[in-house]
Amino acid sequence: MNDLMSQAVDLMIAGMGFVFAFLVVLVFATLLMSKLISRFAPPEPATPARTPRAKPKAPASVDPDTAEAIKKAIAQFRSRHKK
Amino acid sequence: MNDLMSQAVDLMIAGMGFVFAFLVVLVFATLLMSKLISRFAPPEPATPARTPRAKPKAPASVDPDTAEAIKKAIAQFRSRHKK
Amino acid sequence: MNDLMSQAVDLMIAGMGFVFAFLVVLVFATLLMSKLISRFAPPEPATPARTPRAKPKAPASVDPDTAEAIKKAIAQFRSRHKK
Amino acid sequence: MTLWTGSGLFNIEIGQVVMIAIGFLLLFLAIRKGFEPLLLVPIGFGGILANIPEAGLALSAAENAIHMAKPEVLAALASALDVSYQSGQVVTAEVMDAFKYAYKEASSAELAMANGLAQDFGYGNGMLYNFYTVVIGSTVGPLLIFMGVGAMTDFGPLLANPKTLLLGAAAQFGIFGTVLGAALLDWLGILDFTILEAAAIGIIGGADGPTSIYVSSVLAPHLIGAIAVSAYAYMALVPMIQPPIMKALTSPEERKIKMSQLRPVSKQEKIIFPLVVLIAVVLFLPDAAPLLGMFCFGNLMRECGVVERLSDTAQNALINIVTIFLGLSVGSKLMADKFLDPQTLGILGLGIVAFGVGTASGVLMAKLMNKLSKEQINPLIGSAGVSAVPMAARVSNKVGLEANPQNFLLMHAMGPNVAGVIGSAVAAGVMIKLLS
Amino acid sequence: MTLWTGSGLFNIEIGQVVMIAIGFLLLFLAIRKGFEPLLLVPIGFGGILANIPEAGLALSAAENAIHMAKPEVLAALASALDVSYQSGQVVTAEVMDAFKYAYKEASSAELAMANGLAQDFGYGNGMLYNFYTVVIGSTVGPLLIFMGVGAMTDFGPLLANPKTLLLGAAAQFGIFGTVLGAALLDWLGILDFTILEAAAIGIIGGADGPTSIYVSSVLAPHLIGAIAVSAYAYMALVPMIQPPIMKALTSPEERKIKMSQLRPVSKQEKIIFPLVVLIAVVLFLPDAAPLLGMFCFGNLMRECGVVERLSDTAQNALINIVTIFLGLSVGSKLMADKFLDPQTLGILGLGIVAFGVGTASGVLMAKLMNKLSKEQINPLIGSAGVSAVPMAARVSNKVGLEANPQNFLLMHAMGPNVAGVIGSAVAAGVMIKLLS
Amino acid sequence: MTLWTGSGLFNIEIGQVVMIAIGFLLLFLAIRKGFEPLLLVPIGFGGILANIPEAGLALSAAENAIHMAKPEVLAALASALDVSYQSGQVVTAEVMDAFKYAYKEASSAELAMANGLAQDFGYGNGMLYNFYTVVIGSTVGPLLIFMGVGAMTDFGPLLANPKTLLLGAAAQFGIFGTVLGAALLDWLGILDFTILEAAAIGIIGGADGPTSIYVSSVLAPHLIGAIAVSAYAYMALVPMIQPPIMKALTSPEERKIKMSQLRPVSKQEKIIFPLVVLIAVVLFLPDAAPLLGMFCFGNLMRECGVVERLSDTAQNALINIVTIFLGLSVGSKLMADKFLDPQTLGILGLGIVAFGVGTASGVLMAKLMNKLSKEQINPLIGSAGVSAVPMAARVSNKVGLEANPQNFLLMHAMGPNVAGVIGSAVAAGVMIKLLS
Ligand code: NA
Ligand code: NA
Ligand code: NA
Repeated sequence: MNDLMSQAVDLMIAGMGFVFAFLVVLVFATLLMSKLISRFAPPEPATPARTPRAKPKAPASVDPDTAEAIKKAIAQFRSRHKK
Repeated sequence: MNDLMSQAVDLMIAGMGFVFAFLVVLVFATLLMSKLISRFAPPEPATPARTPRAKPKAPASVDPDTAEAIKKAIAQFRSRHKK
Repeated sequence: MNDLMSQAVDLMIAGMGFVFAFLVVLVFATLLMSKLISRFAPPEPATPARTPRAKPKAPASVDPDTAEAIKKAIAQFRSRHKK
Repeated sequence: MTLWTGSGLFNIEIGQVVMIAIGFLLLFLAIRKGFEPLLLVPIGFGGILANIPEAGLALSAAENAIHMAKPEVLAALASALDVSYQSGQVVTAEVMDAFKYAYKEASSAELAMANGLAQDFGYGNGMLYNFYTVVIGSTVGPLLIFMGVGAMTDFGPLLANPKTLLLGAAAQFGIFGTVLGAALLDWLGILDFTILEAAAIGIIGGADGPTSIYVSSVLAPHLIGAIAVSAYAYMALVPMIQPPIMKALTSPEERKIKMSQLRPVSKQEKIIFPLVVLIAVVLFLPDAAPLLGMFCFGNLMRECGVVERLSDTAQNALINIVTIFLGLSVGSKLMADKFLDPQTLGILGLGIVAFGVGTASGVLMAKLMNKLSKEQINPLIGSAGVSAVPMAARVSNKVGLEANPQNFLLMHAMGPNVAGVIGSAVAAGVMIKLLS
Repeated sequence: MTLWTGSGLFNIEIGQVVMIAIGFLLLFLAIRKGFEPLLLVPIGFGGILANIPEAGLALSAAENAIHMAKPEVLAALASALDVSYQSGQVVTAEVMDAFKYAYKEASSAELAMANGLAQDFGYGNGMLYNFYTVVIGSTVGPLLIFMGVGAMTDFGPLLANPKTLLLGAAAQFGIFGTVLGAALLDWLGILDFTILEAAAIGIIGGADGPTSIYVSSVLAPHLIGAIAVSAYAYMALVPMIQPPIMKALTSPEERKIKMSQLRPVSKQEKIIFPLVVLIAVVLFLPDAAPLLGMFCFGNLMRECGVVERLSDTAQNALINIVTIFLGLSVGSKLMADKFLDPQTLGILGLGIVAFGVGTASGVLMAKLMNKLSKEQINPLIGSAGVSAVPMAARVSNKVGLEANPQNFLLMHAMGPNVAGVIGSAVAAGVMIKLLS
Repeated sequence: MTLWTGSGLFNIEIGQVVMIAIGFLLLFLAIRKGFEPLLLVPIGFGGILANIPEAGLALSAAENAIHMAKPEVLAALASALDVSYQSGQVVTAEVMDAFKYAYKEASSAELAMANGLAQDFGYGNGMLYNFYTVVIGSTVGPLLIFMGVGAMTDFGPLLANPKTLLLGAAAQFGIFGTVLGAALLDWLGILDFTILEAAAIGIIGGADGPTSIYVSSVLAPHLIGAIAVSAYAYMALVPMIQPPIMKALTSPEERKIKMSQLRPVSKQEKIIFPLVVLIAVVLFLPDAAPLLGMFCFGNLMRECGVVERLSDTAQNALINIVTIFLGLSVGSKLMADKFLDPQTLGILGLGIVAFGVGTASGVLMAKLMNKLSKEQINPLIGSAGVSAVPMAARVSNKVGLEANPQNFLLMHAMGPNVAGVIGSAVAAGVMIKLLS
């Protein structure tokens, strides 16, 4: 077995060992986190204040007036449709 | 009073003096500008030609055909609604 | 005729010659391409698989439910309109 | 073994632990308390990244090489940085300090050489170091944010009532008063500051993020982390800091003053106003040209009506991209050796003074103007002169409504609010002119 | 005192006043007259910023240091730039000129050293100087614009009638005719030009903004301001420049020629066409590879149908960001010492000649093609070969409608219109190959 | 004449013809076959551009100068690069090789000097060379992509069933197994690899594009073209590579295992999870900090709910811009002298082994977990641990549906799928730590 081969084997042992160690730790940390949250945190957190400058990117492409009219039209259509 | 203190006082005097001077100038410049515009400029300027490559970013998400149909539907709905 | 003048004449001859040569080649290459495509390629190619991460940028601003209701409303409107 | 000796747990220092905790605190304030999250989320996260032991994300290639302290690398760096160190010499704490000091004092030619050598040895600039160099070191980041803010600013209320510019001027007393405060702390022997540091701290009183970052990157880059955190945190706290001061300085009658509705402002006035500001900059204060120039450029793109696609990009994609990098870059300066210093406490303490003084000056200026003019203004809009757009204007409105439920001050307060942005940029220009 | 002696009013020079006025004129043309506002708003604003006295926004760190002329700084720069100046020597106008000349002629190693020294003394690169270096100095800006233009271009009309490529070829006579015109002015002793300058001026006749900026940044960077302004201004004036020429060269009968409807073009043809152009570039003109390569890449992204998100970004966020910086960078070259020169008048005069010659050549080529082929084309679409997309095609349509209200030439004119873009890029490649 | 002797047709080499054909092949696969088009369209196009003869788009200024081989330029470069060449000496093939070798081995100071000299002689960096330096050389490109991917990732399914992280760990055996495979090829004398090259090739098994590009840019930049092409091509082939392996390793009964519905995951868990990952990185693996740090930052922006505009930009404009440049930059490494090498065949062969081994390890790990725990999981979701988001999860779902039409595995497979992303980033950190 040449030098590269032994380096590769060393790398595999260290690497897979570390990857498993890291992700096993993460499994337990995640379980712990979920447990702590479900115990201490309120189930539905208060919505934090939105930053004022973050105006919504995608403006409603239909103006509110029209939108309401459409809604009414649909409601009317549906009520008729049911009959 | 040490050196830093006197530098800070100098900075304050020069700074606040300049800030006020600059903004006072700006007050008068703005008043003058508004006066000149209201006197010389037409109240409603001709809309300048739009640049051709500046195509609208947010394309209408409803195609014109549909849009027109919707408009008619709404108009029809409204005319009925008033009755 | 000075040196710059003769350089400019040379540049024009080489330049216009090359521009025409290049675009004439392009005319024939384009004609050949169109001929080959119309002969060998299927008239309507199978739509290639879309890349999964390329989620549509402009989300439908009207939700599908509403959209369908609108479509029906329009269809209904049209059917009435024809009468 | 390398994995263990190179791990964070093996190498972490107490300072880094504290700084990472501060990073999480900033994230908590931003996410749960809504403290200026657009900046504090990236700043907090960048602060955590900068303090990951051994990762060296906020260090240059040469700093990383010095930290690793391999004798042959140090020997090479010694010649570039003019440190007396021979190959094979034991690497003591003094030797390390000598290298760090030499790096800090190096000329740009020496830095280039040292970083080149470190790269030849396989070290690289940390990710955050690169971000900082490109975004803040070049000053381009804060300027682009300012351009975007300009493209988001409506000068209409200011144009309808230009007198309110004076309120924006008065509130800048917060800046210079704080410089005086820093000098006082220095005089009393409580803390040490240079005039450059004092000026950079003062700019917190401008209540304007990009201006604060720009000025401190020019005058005192080592304080940029503390100054930016202080500025954004207090901007978020404006609804708590301002009302008591406003109420203490005004009588209930003054708070009830109703202001006449603002006149409509024509499109032309809005187009020409940024050019008027630009001309004033050209004539009187070239050192404010980068900040106010970009601000006016953004506003002109907004108002001129023929480059919507550029204006839209300046207000969205571009400002967002720059904000991400700017926040991470500021966070990269939240390193223990620079942040865990009594100066930082001083900066946090002086910062709240700055906001208070600015608020008070604005209110008092409004009262003074009422003395001198027949047309009465509600002194509550004076506090909006500190900037903190649009939070301060909303505070004016809210306190006004408490005094008189029919009295809507929001639009009136927007005038001094944006005037405060111009005012701090002018103050920034003056300080850079006189001190750098 | 520093505030006054450092103010713009104290230091402003007449040249700067004139250039600032020109900046405002460009803004006026862009905003009120609709002259290519996407570029002329940033260019005009950048021109004003570049001429703010003492701000040095368009100067490098070393240029700013030389301008400030502190003896100890000059002494340090003297060694880097190989100027004979001793510390303490009086700073005369000749000394200043010696430094400026040495800076202009310096090698890249000397420049790096001089700028490093200037930074050690606290001077920095101006904001616009940085923009120019990154966006135009590296040539990346015009190339990205070209990529975006490619992503916006529909080659359908061209593919339906490939013969119209020849009209795009003929119109390039405007480029080379203008080179000849510049040589003529030089021969007559009216103005001095080098062949590089003449070629860079000629490219105005390409009627294509990014191509003009790219070519002049390679061949004659000092003329880039005048050339870009001239190119964009005349592109905006196409509806005034072209119709008289078109009418003079055609009979009413020719103008009434109706063209048969274009055949539908398949998706595959549109996908493969940019690759065909790319192969032609590979085989025949590597020097056009940056321009045409990016153009074809943009067009392939548009047509291939599987990378819409990239195509969308290339057409929107990316091109807008680059446009902002490109415009400001071009504006940074609107400095008095370079722009207020008889050459600029020559450039403005030759520019309109370029457009006129290109228009005439396109129309005459169309008439020649009608002589040689049975299938008649309306010679009015020849003028669209100058590029100026899509303005020139609209002009063809409008003049056609005047002759025959049923004759819609728009789609027919789009073919030569985009062919003109390819044609000018090829001409640019030839000039760069032969001259640089 | 210059036009002809400088044309592509006159200068093209057989290697360039082959590479251009490979570029077209990549475009064909991307556009017609839908192989990861977002990356392979720019990579393929960049590969074509990089191989345009005489254009030098992927070369630095000094490399372009060496290629042109003007004696006076070579004489100047000889002193900078320490090559023995006198002005006037005949330029033989050996001389050229000496220059190319010296350039490759030059220190960063020598490179800076050589490139500066070349620029003084009028040569410039190629466009693609600049893109590569800025986007990949600085490592910023892959990191920003990773940030965007983080902002697009929903950790919900993983949080509902954290055990699936182990499947993502097991699948990383594909990485290290491939390193072993490369070492085996070297041992058998079939191909030569260094350990750095072997590790860089192994990362293909991570089935994650930005991780592959990041690792190979750090460990073996000369292989980046082949590695990236291999990684993206096999990611596209996942629906063909995985199913046979999955079916061979599982019984029909195992494939029919129904998994219980995932529990709902609260907003807080989603916000805090990226911070938990970050803490683990801080404590255990600083070398994974750039990759996982940016990934967690992107995910925090997504989940925290207060910076939507930043999250949106990270997922759209920013990632698209970076993707365009990253693809072209990777393509710039598709040059004949580096790609047309037996190593490339080895990389392509090892790449498919890597995917196969990773798939098998994931499935076997799932079976092992079923042995050790009562709660049964369907082993088909193990294959999703290789990453290749979201393709591998869809494959799990599809194969599951074939066995039992009522068994929807998609959401269950998303857990190991995103775990695989974390797993490969950890593996990348380990390899960088141990080898660089
Ligand atoms: Na302010
Ligand atoms: Na053209
Ligand atoms: Na993976």
